[in-house]
Amino acid sequence: MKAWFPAPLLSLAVFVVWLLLAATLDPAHLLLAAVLAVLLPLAAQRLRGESAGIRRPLLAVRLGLRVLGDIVMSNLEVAGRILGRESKIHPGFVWIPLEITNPHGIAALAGIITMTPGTLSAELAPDGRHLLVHCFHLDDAAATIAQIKQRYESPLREIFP
Amino acid sequence: MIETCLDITLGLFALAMLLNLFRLLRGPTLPDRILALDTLYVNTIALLVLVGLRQGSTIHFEAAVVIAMLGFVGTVVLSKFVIRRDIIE
Amino acid sequence: MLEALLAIPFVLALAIGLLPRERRRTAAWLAGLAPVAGLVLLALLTPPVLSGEGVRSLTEWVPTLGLAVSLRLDGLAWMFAGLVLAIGGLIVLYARYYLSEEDSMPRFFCFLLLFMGSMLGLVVAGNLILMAVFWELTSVSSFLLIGFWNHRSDAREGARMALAITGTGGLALLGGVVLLGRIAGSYELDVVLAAGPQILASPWYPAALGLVLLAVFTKSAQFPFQFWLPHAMAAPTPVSAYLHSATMVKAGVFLLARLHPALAGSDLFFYVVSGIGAVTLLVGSWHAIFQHDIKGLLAYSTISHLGLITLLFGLSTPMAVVAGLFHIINHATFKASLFMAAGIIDHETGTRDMRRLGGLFKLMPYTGALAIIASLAMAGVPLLNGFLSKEMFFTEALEVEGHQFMRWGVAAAAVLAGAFGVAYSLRFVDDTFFGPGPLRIETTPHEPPRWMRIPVEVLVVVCLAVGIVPALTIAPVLHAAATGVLGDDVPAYSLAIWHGLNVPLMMSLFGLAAGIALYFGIKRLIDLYGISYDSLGRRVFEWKTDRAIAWAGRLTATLENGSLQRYLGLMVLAALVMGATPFLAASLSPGGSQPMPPLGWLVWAVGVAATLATVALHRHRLLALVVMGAVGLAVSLAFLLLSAPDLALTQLLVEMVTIALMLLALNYLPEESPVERSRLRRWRDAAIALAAGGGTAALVHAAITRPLDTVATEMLALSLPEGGGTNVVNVILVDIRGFDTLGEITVFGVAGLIVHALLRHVRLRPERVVDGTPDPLLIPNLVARLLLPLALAVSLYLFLRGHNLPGGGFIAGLVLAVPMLLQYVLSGTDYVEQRLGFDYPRVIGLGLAAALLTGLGSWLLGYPYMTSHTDYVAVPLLGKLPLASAMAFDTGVYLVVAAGTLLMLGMMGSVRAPGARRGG
Amino acid sequence: MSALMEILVCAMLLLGGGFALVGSWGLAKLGDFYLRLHGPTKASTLGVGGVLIAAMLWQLVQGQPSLRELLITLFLFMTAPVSAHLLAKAALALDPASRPADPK
Amino acid sequence: MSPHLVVAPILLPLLAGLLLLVLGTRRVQVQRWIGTLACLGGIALAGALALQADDGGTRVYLVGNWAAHLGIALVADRLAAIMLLATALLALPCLVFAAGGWDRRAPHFHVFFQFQLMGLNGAFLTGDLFNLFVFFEVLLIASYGLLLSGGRGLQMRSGLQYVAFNITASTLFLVALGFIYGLTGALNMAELAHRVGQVPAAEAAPLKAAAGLLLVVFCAKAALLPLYFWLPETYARSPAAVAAMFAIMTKLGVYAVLRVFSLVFGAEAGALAGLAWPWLLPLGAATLVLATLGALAAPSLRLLAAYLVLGSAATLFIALGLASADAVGAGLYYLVHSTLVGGALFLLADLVRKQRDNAGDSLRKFDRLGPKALLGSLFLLAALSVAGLPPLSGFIGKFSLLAAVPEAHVAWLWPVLLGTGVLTLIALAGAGSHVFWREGGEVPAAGRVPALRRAEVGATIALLALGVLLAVAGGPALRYAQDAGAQLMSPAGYIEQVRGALPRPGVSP
Amino acid sequence: MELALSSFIGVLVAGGVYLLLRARSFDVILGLTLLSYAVNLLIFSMGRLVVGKPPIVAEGLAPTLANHADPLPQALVLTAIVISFAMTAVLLVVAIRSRGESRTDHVDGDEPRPGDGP
Repeated sequence: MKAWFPAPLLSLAVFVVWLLLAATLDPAHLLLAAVLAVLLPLAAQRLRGESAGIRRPLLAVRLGLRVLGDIVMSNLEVAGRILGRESKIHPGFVWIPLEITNPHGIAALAGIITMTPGTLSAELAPDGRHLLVHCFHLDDAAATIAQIKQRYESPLREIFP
Repeated sequence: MIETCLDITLGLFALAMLLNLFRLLRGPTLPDRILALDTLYVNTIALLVLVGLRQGSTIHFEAAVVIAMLGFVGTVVLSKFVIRRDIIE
Repeated sequence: MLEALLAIPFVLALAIGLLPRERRRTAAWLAGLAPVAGLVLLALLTPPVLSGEGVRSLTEWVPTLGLAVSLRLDGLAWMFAGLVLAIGGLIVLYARYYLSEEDSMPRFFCFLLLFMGSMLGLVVAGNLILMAVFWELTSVSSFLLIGFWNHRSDAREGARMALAITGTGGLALLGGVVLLGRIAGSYELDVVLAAGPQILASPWYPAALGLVLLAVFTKSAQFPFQFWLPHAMAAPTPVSAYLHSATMVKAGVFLLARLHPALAGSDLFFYVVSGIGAVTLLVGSWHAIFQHDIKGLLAYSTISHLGLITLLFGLSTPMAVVAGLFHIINHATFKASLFMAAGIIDHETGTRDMRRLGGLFKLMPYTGALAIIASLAMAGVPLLNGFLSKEMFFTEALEVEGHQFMRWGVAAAAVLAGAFGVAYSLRFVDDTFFGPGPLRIETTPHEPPRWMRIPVEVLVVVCLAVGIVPALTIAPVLHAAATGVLGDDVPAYSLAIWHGLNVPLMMSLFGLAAGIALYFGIKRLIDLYGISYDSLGRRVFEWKTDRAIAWAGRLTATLENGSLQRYLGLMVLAALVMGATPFLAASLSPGGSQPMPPLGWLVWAVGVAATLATVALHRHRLLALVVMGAVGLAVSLAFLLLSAPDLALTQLLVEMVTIALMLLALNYLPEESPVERSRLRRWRDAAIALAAGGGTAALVHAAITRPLDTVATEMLALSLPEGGGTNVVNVILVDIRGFDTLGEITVFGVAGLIVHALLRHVRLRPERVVDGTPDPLLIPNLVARLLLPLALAVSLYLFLRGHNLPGGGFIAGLVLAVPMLLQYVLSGTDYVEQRLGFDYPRVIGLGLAAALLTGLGSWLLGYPYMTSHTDYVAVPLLGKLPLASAMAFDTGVYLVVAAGTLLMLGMMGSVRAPGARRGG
Repeated sequence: MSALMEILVCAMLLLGGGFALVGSWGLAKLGDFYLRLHGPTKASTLGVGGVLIAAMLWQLVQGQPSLRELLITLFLFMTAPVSAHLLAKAALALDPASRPADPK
Repeated sequence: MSPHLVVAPILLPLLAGLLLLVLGTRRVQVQRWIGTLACLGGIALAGALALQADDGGTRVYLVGNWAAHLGIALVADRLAAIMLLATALLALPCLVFAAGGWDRRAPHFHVFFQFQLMGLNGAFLTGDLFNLFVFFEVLLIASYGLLLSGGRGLQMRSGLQYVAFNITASTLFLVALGFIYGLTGALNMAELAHRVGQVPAAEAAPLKAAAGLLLVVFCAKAALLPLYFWLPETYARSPAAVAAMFAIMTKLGVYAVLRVFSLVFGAEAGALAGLAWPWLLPLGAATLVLATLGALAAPSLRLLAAYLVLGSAATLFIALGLASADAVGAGLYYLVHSTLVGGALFLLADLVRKQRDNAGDSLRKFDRLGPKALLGSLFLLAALSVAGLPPLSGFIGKFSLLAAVPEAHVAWLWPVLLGTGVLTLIALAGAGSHVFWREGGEVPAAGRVPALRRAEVGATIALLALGVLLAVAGGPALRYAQDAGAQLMSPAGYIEQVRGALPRPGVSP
Repeated sequence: MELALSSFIGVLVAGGVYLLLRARSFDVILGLTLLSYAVNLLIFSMGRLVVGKPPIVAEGLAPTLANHADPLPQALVLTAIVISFAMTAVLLVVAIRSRGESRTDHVDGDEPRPGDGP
C-alpha cells in the first residue's frame, strides 16, 4: 500500500483536482483520476523528501476552519488600519521560537501566519528553530508570540508529529 | 442586480490593479515592484472569473487556474535573484 | 580532326601536369609531341584550306545562348595555327635545355601547352563567344607562365599586371562580341563576318568597336596599355620568346584581322586603330633604344612592331592587310630567334644587362652571327624578311587616304620608326657582341648546347629564306591568310626584293642611314648607360591599384564598422522607407471602429504605462524586467478579452519561463547599462523608434478597420467535421497547419540543443557572487514539491482536452516545465537532476519522432503526410474512447516543449564559475 | 431563495472587491515595504477568494453547480504565502539593516 | 513515382536529425554515417524531383489532406527542384569536410546540419507564406547552432550580431505576414496571388507597404545594400563547412524574393504587379560594386570568399531585377554555380589556413604553404570560375546574364558587370599570388603542419568538380534554368494548379 | 477599440525599436521581447477584434466568423510565440557566452573608447 500511495493525501488531492478540472463524474474520468492519483505522486515522490504524514485529519479540518475565520476577521481589522492614519500603525519584527520540528508543520505554520492578516512570516532562522515574523501592528510582542503558538502551533504539532 | 454588482466589482478590481500599476512604476524598491506585479497577477485571477461570470462562459477558467497555480513563479525567481543572484544553484 | 588538333595540347597538358616533378624528360617529350602532332594534323588539313573552302566543325555546348564549340580553319587561322605550333615546337626544344634543375619541368610544360592550346583555340574558333573563351584562357595561362618564377617579386608583379590588363581586355571582348552577336543575330563567325554592313550601320557599332579594340590594344600592348609587356619579361626566356613573338601579343592583331571584315570600314576604325598603331610604333621604338636589358629592348621593339601591324590594319586597304599579315609572320620569326639568343646570352653570362655585356662575338661567334642576322631582319635590312614587309608598309604609308594630317603623320611616323628601329637593332648588336666586355662575369661564356641552338638556326634560316626568295617560301601562306581575311578582295601584289628605285626604297635607305646616325649620335652625345627609365605606365598602374585597394578598404571599413546598432538601424530604416513609400502616392480613409469594452482601457493603461516604464528603466535591467512582466500580463489580458484563451495561456507561461531565463542570464551580465555617450544618437534612435511605432500603429489601424474575407471561415466550418475538434485553434495547430507546428517544435528543440551545446562544460564568471551557502528555502520548497503532482495533473488535463477546449501540447508542456523550473530554482540543479534526471536531448528526439511518425502513418493508408485519422476504440466499462492521430502528434509537441524548456533552464542553471567545482 | 442567494452573491462580490481594493490601496499608500507587503498578500487573496465563492454560488443559482473555482482558491492559498515569504526575504537581503538580530 | 516524393526531402533530414538525437552523441562514426546517408538520400530525392519537374508541371502536395488554401501545400516546380538540388549537392561535401574533424569539436553538429537541411528544403518546397517563415526559422536556428557550436572568442561576438540581426529580420517577417493576412485573408501563395490580383488600385497602398516589408526581410537574408554589412565578417568567422553551407543561405533570400515577388506580386497581381523589381536592379548593382570593392580590400582569404558570396547574391538580384525569363534563367544558373563555387572557396580557404602555420588565411602575412601545387590548382580553378573566366560555370553564368540584359540597361549594367569582373579578377590574382607564390617565414618543421585530410580535400575537389560539370553540361543546365525562369515569369499555371488541387476524399473525421 | 489596440502596438514597437538600437546585448534582448509582444498582438489583431467569442465551436452555434473570433491568426501567433521564445533563449545564451569571451556586453564586442563618435 505504502508503495503505491507514498502520500495518500496527495493522491487524494490529485484525484480531487482531476475531477474538479474535468468537472465530471464520468466513469472514464474516475478511472483516469484514480490512475493519476497513483502515478503522479509516485513520480513526484522522487523529488520530495519524506511524506507529511498527517495524523489527525479532523483536527486539521478544525484548524483550517479556524484559520479561515481568523483570516476574515483580522482582515477587517487590517483593512481598517490601512484605511486609517498610517501614523497609528506600529509595525515590527519578532522572532517566534518554534517547538514544532516537522518541516511540513513549520511550512504550514508559516503559511498560516502569512495568510492571517497582521502577521507575515519572513524567514526561518538558519537553525530551523525560530521563525521571523513581521507584524503589521505590534503592540505586545510576547502576546503575539503566545497567541500564535497557542492558536496555530500546538494544533499543528498534533497534526504533524 | 447581479450584473450591476459584477460591474461594480470589476470596477473595484480595475481600480485595485491601477493602484498596483502605480506601485509597479513608482517602486521605490525592487521588492515593491515585484510585489506589485505579483498582486497584479492575483487581481487578474479575480478579473478573469468576473469577466467569465459577466459573459456567462467558462473559457477563462484555465487561465485563472494557471495563474493561481504558477503566477507566483515569477515572484519566486525574481526574489531568488534578489537574494542569491543565481536563481538556479 | 579539327577537334583533335585543338584537344592535343590540352590533353597533353593535363597528362604532364599530373607527372611528378622528377619526370623531366617525360614531360619534355610529351610537350614536344604536342606541336609535332599538331603540325602533322595541320598539314593533313592544309589542302582544303589552300583551296579556299576551309574546314569546319560544330559541337553544341550551350545552345540556348548560341554558344557552340564551333571550329573553323580558314587561311588566316591556318597561318596562325602554323605559327603557334611551329614556333611552339621550337620553344619546347629550346626550353628543354634552358630550364635549370630547380625549375619544375612538368609544371612549365603543362602551362606552356595550356597556353599553346588556348592560342590554337583562339585562332580556330568559329564562334565569337568561343573566341572570347580562348582569349581569356590565353590571359590566364600566360599569367601562370609569366609568374613561373614566382619566388621573384618582379615575376609575380609582372604576371599580375599582365593578367589585370589583358583580363580586363578579355572581359571587354566578351562585352564586345555579345554586342556584335546581338547586331548580327548570331555568334557564329561566318554569320558575323558576313554581317559587316549591318554592323557598321548599327547604333551599337561604336560601343562594340570600342570594346573589341580595348581587348585588342590591351592584348597587343598598344599605347597606353603597352607597359605590361616589358614587365612580363620577368618570365623565363622561352616564355618571352613564345608570348612576345608568335602568340600572346599577336592574339590582339589576330583579332583585328579576324574581325576586320566585320568592323573595318568606318572612319572611326580608321582613325582610332591607325592612330593608336602609329603612336605605339613610335613610342615603342623610341623607348627600345634606351633599354639596357636585352629583353627589355626586345620587348619595346615588340611593342613597336605590333604598333606597326596595328597601324596597317587600321589603314584597312587590302594591301595594308596583306602587309600586316606578312609582318606578323616575319616579326614572329626574327623576334623569336632574338629572344632565344637573348636567353642563350643570359644563360651563358648570367646577365642580360647590355652595360655589362659586350665583345661576345669573340666568345660565341656562332650564336653572335645568328643574332646579328636576326637583328638585321628586325632593322629591315634588305635580303631579310623584315625588309620586305617594311617596304610594303612604306608603300602603304604613302597611300593613306584621309585627313591631311593623317597622311603626313603616318608617313613621317613610318620613316622615324624605321630610323629608331635601326638604332635599337644597332645598339643590341653593338653593345652585346662588340666593344669592351663582358664585365664582371663569373664564368666564361661559350657556345650553348647544340640542341639549344637549333631553334635559333631554324628561325634565322627562315628569315633569310623569306627575305631572299619570298615567292618560293612565303607566298602561298600569305595568300591563304589574306584570303581568310579579305575573301575575294585579295589584291594583286608581288613579293619581290627589287621593285625598282621608288619612294619606299628611298625611305628605307633614308631610315637606315638616319638610324645609324642616330645611334652613334646618341652614343656620342649622351651617356646612354646613365639613362634609366622607370616605366611611367607601371608606376601609374601600381599607384592606381594601390590607391584603389586602399580606398576600397577604407570604404568597406566605413560601411561595415562592426556596429550592430548601425545594421539594425538600417534595417528599421529600410522597413520604414518601404512601408511609407506606397502612401506617398495614396491616402487611405480610416474605417469604422468598435466601441471599447470597459476593461479594455485598464489593459491598455497597464500595457502602455508598463511599456514606457520598461524603456525608461531599461538601464536598470532588473527593474526593467519586472516592469516588463506587466507588459506581458497586459498582452495576455488583451488576448483573453479579445477571445483568444489559448494565446493568453501560452503568453503567460512563456512569460514565466522567459523571465527565469533572463534572470539566469543576468547573473552573467552587468546589472546596469552604462549611459551611452552620444546624446545625438539617443535622440536619433528615439526619432526612428517613434516613426516606426507611429507607422506600425497607423498601418495596423488601417488594416483592422477594413473588412476581411478570410479562409478561416472554412476552417471554422470544417474543424469539427473534418478535424474532429471543437477548439479550432488547436485543430489548426495539430491538423490543418500541423506542418507549421512540426517546424515550430523543431525550432524549439534545436534551441534547446544550442543552449546545451553552448553551455556544456563552459565556465562563466558571474557578475556578482553572494557569499554564504544558499538558504535551503524550506518553506517554499515544501510547497513547490507539493504543488508538483497537482501541476502534473493540470498539465495532463490541459493536454488531453486541448483539441476541444483551450490547452494542447504546447501549453501543457509548459505547465509541466514551469513547476519543474520551480524545483530547479528552489532545490538546485544537482538535486533535481539526480532524482529526475532525463537525457533531455534524447527526449526532444523522441518527441520529434512521435510527431514525425504520426504523420507518416497516413502514408500507409494512401493519404498525404499528416492526414489526421480519428477512430473510436471501444473499451469495456468506459465506452468508446476517441483515438485521434492528432493527439499522438500533440504528444510529440508536449515532449519537445517540456524537454526543450527544461534543457534550457537546466543548462543555464548548471553553468559553473571558473574554478568552482561542480555541486559547489 | 434565489433572491437571497443573489444578495449573498452580491455581498460576496462586493466584499471581495472591497478587500482587494483595500489591499491594493495599502500597497499603494503605505510608507514601508514590510507594511505594504501585508495588504496584497492577504487582503487581495481574500478578495479573490470572495469573488471565487461568489462565482460558485452564482453558478449554483444558475443551475450549473461547479466546484472548479475551489481549485483556484486552493492553488492561490498554497502559493500566496510563498510569494510573501520570499519577498520578505528579498527585502531583508537587500536591506540587511532592517533585519533583527538572530535569536540566541 | 510516389506522390510523397515532394514531402520526402523535408522528412528525410528530420528523420536523420532525430535519429542522431535518439542515438546520442557518443559515437561520432555512427553519426557521420547517418549524416552522409541522409545527404546521399537528399541528393537522390532532389534529383528525382528535378527530373519529375522537368515536364513543366507544378506538383502540389497537400500536407494533411487539406485544400491548399486552408492547409499547407507543398509545391515542386523547376525552381524548387533547382534549389533542392543545389542544396543537396552542396550539403554532402560540406558534411564530409566537417567529418574531417570539426564535428568532434562542435556538439550536436550533425543534428544541426540535418535540421538546417530540413529548413532549407522546407523553405524551397512550401507553397505557404507562413510555412515559409517557419522553415526560415528552422534553418536559421539550425544555422545558429552550426555557427556557434564549438565557437569561441570573436566567433561569439559575430554570432551575437548574426543572431540578433536575424531575429530582428524574423520579427519584421512576422509583421509583414500579419499585414498580408490581415489585408487578404489568406496565406497560401497561390491563393494570395489570386486575391492580390483582385485588390483595387485605390486600396493597394497598405498591401504594397506589407509587400515592401517582406522585401526588406528577404533582402536582409540575402544581404542586399544596405542590409548586408553584417554578412562578410560573420561568414568569414564561421567554421569552414558551415560557411560553405551559408553559401546557400544568402541564396535562400534570393529564392524567397523570386518566389514571392514573381508569384504573389508578379504578373498576375494587378495593381501590385512587379512591385520589387525596380528596387532590386539598382540596389543589386550597388551591392555588387561594394562587394567587389570589399573583395579587393579583403585582408584574408575567408573574408574574400565571403565578399564573393555576397557579390554573387548581388548579381542574382540584378538578374531578378531585370525580371525577364531569360535573365531569371541566367540568374538561376548563376545561383547554382555560385553556390557550389562559393562553398568550395570557403573550404579551400580553410585548407590553406590549416596549412599555413602562422599566417593562417591572412593576405597580409606570409608563410610557407605545404602542398602548394594541389591547393594552388584548386584555387586557380575556383578563382577562374568565380571571376567568371572561361571556360567554367562562372563564365556561362555571367555571359548568359550579359546576353539577357535588355538594350535599355546595357549602357550602365554592362560596365558594372564587366567592371566588377575585372576587379574580382585582380583581387583573386592578388590573393592567389600572395598565398601560393609569395613565400616567407620559416619552413615549417616536419610534422608541425598537419597533413591534409583526405576527407577535406576530397570534399573541396568534389565541389569544384561539380562546378566544372555544370560548365560542361552548360547546355542542358541552362536550358533547365531558363525553363524555370519562364515558368516563374508566367505564374498563372502555378496559381491554377495549386488552387485547383483537391484533397483526396474519404477521410473519416 | 481598434485605435486603442493599434496605439498599444505602436507604443510597443516604438519602445522595442528604441531598445533594439541600444548598444548592450541585454537591452537589445529587452527590445526584441517588446517587439515580439507587438508582433503577437499585431498578427492577432489581423483577425479583427472580437470580444467574447472564442474560436471554439459548440453545438447550437453556427461555426462562422459571426460567432467566433478568427482562429487562424491565433494559431499563427501561437507558433510565433514559441519561435520567438526559442530565439530569445538562444540570444540570451549567446549574449552571456559573448560576454564571457570578451568581458563586455557591448554588442560590438568592444567597449567604446572615449572620443568615439556616434
